[in-house]
Amino acid sequence: MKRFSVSAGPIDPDGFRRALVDPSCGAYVQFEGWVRDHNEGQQVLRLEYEVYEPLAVKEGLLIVDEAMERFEISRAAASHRSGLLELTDVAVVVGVSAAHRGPAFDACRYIIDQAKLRLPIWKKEHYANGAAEWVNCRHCAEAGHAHHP
Amino acid sequence: MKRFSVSAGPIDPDGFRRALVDPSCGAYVQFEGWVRDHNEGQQVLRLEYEVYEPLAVKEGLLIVDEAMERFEISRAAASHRSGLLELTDVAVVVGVSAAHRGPAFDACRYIIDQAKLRLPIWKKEHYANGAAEWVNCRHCAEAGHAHHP
Amino acid sequence: MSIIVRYFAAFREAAGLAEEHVDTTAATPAALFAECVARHSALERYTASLVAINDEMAGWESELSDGDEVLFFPPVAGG
Amino acid sequence: MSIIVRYFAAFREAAGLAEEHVDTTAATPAALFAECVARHSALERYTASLVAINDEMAGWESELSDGDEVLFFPPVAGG
Repeated sequence: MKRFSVSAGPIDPDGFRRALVDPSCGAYVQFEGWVRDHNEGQQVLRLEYEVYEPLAVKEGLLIVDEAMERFEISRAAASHRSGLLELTDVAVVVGVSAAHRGPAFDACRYIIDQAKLRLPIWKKEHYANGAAEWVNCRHCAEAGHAHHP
Repeated sequence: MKRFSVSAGPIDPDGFRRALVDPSCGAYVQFEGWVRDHNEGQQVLRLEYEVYEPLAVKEGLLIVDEAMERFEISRAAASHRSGLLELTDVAVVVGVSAAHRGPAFDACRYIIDQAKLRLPIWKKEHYANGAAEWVNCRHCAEAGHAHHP
Repeated sequence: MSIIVRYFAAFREAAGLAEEHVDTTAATPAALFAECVARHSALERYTASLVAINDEMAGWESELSDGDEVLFFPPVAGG
Repeated sequence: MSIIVRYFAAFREAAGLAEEHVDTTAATPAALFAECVARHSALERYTASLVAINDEMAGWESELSDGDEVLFFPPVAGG
């Protein structure tokens, strides 16, 4: 399995976890981002992800490699959707297998946190009132990283 | 789905996650404990879990309820195997869905940490050299909780 | 008073039995366990364990009552 | 020098185009973006964003070279 991929079709979370099974591992942690029905008080009907794939793949691989170096884990991978998604669809999946659970949790969280900050991926929410908006990552803005001047 | 159960047969991790899907949730974290092929330098062939079910179920439900109270999550459940398990079998699964990922990670970790400390479940490892041993939870002993006098 | 003692996993194998009915004046699980160790010396090597009374987790200094069922759990190792 | 500028997502919609070829004396992405905001005022409201040069993430004070392709990314929101 590729350590990071962008998927234009539905993500299969069970196939994903099966590819990370390892007999030397006692712990597996999987994170899934789901399309949820609300955001900031608005009722969300569906989402659209725009991905700049050349750089998303490069940066995604880098993030997974960083996790492999920083934590005592055996396998790690992540995949992110592009295109139109419906409610409860899997937008992103991250899986980490390790001998012990501490590093598996820490590495999984590291990968999703970094992915949200660094991957060139944008989300457009389509609302029940007919409007559609690009979602700003408020946390990123507050964190003040990489502001343009 | 029951919030906590003891399972005499194989755990189906994909069926487990499907039961926790919730359209109000943007995040899902699943922990799985797998039977791994080594422990403390010994080659492990298989495991046996003894579960004192009346109290394991009572305490397991309590742990999940504590997580629901402490963290902003929507759904949580856990299931633990009893009986004989082979390598890579799922020994325990914990799943948490939530609006946001922080509480989902924290609650999932809380549940598995508490489960390992508090559930009346014992593990016997069967080794390649023919021996079999009840595994002491070294961490618990070191933590010094609930020592008998 | 009359107490039912139950042993699990490594305790059961160390004691060589799963359950015994004992007459005791032990006021607490701690005192009761000390009596059990005196009868079954193989129990001695365990340094951390849990106790339950009548299917409720309990402290080692809880008060025992006539007819209680006391469960001695060796160090747990779920997951 | 000659630079290719590419806009993504909200930037593309704000600028009304995905790509433009510009002749500029801007030495850095920060200076170049200021010129872009002057041409496309709707870009102004964005307060945090990322920049890449030739498909490598870059800093706002990196040095631009003739022929570079500069990618302006609005605040990302993966997951």
